[in-house]
Amino acid sequence: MSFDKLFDLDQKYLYLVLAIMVSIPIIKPLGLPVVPGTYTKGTYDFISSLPEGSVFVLDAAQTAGYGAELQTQYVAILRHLLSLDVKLVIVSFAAEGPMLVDMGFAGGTISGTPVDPAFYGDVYGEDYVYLGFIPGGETAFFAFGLDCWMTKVDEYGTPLEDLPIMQYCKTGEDWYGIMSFAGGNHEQRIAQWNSVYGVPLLFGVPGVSAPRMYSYIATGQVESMLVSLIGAAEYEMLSGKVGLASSLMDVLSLGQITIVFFIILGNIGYYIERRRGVK
Amino acid sequence: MSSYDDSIRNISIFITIVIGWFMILEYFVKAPAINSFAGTISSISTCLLATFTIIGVGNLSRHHVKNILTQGRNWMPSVVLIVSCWIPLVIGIIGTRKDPTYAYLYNSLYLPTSQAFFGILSFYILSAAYRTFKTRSLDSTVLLLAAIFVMMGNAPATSIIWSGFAPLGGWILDVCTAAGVRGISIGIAIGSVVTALRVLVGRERRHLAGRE
Amino acid sequence: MIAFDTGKEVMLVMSIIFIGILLYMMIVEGEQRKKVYNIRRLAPMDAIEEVIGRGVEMNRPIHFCPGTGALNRLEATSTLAGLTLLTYIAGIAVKVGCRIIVTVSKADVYTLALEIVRTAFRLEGKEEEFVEEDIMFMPQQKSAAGMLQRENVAANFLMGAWWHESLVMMEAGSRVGAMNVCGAAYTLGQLPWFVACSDYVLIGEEFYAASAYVSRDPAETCLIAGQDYVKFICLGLIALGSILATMGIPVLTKLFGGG
Amino acid sequence: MGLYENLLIGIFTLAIWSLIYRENIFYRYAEHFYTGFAASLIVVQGWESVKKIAFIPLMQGELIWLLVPILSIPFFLFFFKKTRALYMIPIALLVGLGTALGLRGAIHAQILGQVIGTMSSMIKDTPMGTFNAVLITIGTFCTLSYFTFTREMPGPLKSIPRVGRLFIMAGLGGAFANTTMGRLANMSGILLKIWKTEAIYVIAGAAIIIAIDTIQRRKK
Repeated sequence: MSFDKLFDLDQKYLYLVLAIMVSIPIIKPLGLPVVPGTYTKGTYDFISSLPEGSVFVLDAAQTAGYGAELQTQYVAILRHLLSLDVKLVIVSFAAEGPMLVDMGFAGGTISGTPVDPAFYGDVYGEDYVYLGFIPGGETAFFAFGLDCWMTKVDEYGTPLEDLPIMQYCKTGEDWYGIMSFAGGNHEQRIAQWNSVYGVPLLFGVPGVSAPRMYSYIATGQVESMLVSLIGAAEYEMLSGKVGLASSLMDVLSLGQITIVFFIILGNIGYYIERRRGVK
Repeated sequence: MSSYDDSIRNISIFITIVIGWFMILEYFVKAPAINSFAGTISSISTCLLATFTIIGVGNLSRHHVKNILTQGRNWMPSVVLIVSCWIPLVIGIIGTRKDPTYAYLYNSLYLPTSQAFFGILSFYILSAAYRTFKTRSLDSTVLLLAAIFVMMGNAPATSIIWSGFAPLGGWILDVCTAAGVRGISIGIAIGSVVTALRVLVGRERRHLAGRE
Repeated sequence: MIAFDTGKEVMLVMSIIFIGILLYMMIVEGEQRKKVYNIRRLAPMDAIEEVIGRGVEMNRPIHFCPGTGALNRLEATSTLAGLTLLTYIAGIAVKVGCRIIVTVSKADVYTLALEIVRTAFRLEGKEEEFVEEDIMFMPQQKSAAGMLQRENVAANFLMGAWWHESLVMMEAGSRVGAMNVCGAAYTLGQLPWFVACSDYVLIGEEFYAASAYVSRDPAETCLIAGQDYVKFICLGLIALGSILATMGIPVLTKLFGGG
Repeated sequence: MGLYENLLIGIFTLAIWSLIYRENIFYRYAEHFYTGFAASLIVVQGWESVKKIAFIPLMQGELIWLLVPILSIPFFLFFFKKTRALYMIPIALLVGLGTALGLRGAIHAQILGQVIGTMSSMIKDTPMGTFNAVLITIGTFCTLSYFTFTREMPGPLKSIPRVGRLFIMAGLGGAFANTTMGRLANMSGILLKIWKTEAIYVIAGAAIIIAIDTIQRRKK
């Protein structure tokens, strides 16, 4: 019976349907609604309530493997922070960081339109700085908290003495908050930054790492977080600076609905099969 | 031969014990000299990990060169492997990763391939979910329902159908997932303490290919 | 100048209690009194021999991977637990004459796996049958997916610390009809796949207990019993602490630096 | 990026994705290329961090870093049968460090951190909040008791581990959903590259190849 086949589809057809469903919004954005969740609101509230002139550290440890997931978050946060009057110190604890930070400023396929600090009236070295990649994982987190001048020069080779912003940022005690975009090593960051300096710690995490973060947020070790692309899209909506994430949200919506649809279809098939087996 | 191996194994286990307990005690102690020495050990280990790749890449190349020479199965792809390993390696060592040729190869060939492997996961998730997520027992039904509601909650578009998906999904994540994950994490942590302890008192030698 | 790092008192006391209990169980109960505790059934470990036997019958190899974690990081314990199980699995596979393929993505773990399998062959007196090429170094674990399909493996043992590669490996296994036997701790994001896609799975702590379950060595099983005592302490703290806090006396919570 | 780069991106992406159709020659070449390049990458990355961490300070006279070349000798000796066993010594250092960090981190962040997190007042401002807090505490308690190996819960408490298992499943369901979201987000990034650049032409080629293959296999 042809009806039965519907519940035991060849994998190829599943893949084809998924590919088509997720391609539709890329070719023609649908503009489906986005509703901000609690954690995104928490992050937005924290960042918008930063006092004037406070030092905020962005740990741009995203890797290209996570693709649009972390990069869109980084860009959304970067745009918002640049529009505020805060001292922004960017640093990377992942080797691919420098490449993706450059892509953030210059624009790219997984990063969206370019971010121009001058547009927000920000000057390099006074309002924001990029210190480059610091290797070493947990030991580096520890060392950076102890001495923010450990790199001696910024990513572009300028000595830190020549950058006025760095006078405000010498140790972890000077930070008002830190936000980390990372796919791993979250516990180590909590241990070295939140536990040692009591700095409010925010995270931008890929969907995979989110489950273990809920309990850290409940215990207050982590202030709040952005989860995956959806966090970035919600943040873009809240901060009113629409970028790539919002347009990719439709892909996520349709993709997840497709998967749920097939799970239900598979279960209907399973149910029918079982009833037939009983008879 | 085996007694020689054993004596080296004993020395290694001794080193493990010394380094391990030093690192544990270091955590409780506030002394710049000791803390920075611990940092040094950690840095040395990063370097050793890097130099260990000599064995890995050496053996990988040896196997594939052998395969090419004997014209075994898949020897043509083996040629690709050797070329794609050693040419970028030489460029990368002489220049750095900032070398334009290396950056070009990395950005236009390696990165897309790497991302494609990530992207393949979406397809696999779909087929795995379709095949295995069945309401076989109470356990799997709970798993299935939690997954469906959270997914519908994560897809903002579903708010058109029912605005309750997002809060319900959020509730499952905040309460059920938090509780379940917290229990699992504590369990995993206790398990890893035990495994670590066996190594740190020198009772575990199987990872060094030793007999009990 | 050496000083105790203040603020870590609770951690120190609890570490001493935990480590003390475990060491007592291992050394006194296990090694001196030779007491063997019964461990509750772990189906995956019972199935291993049968799974390998299936490989021999079908004349297809089995595949093992100790995860993608390195040795100098937090996840080292998972990797070590995986390698311990490799000792056991390789031992059986060599004994029954089943070809075993091991893929490893970290060079340090690769070296260990290579020597473990070599030793397994040597212990059975079959050192000349050992093929070094079967222990493969895969700088990116996910690229082993195609190899699993080409070699047509009969069983796929994935035991260690896993990240996103796990699903690729399991799907590759199920494509060729291999039995997936998995053990995973450390990364929670991957556990759903292990539960859904594998035929046998060791979740979380079960994975660490597995080697004691198969070896039935007194010291090891006593350690598992000690592990349970530590767990009872945690359970007691959770129950007592939350009840006290609810009654408005958060003594325990304050003592532990929470709340 | 120019035309050729975009075409290459398309070709490599689709070659890898063809694995979901079946294992084939395009995939095999792409995979071997990927393995090779990844091998070169870890060597280059490794060399850069060795240079940054050890080599430059050593040149400046910090003799402690001599340990790195000394401890690296066994890697070269690994290829000879007689000296092979020496690999254990540098491994021992790594294992000591890793297990110590694991033990430390497990007790501090995971056991104590999570236990403390659970030990809070269950009475919250709203009835719903109280209900949730009670549920989280019960859930954590039951889940943890599922992992007891040598003792069984006496009599009426037998159902506690069972409830714990249900919490584990609910937890995993949530984890599944979040992971899915992440993977789809990744995929959307790749699809953007393919659909919005010249790589789109590769899709047509791939479709033709798959169609031919399907017809040929039907004939067989």
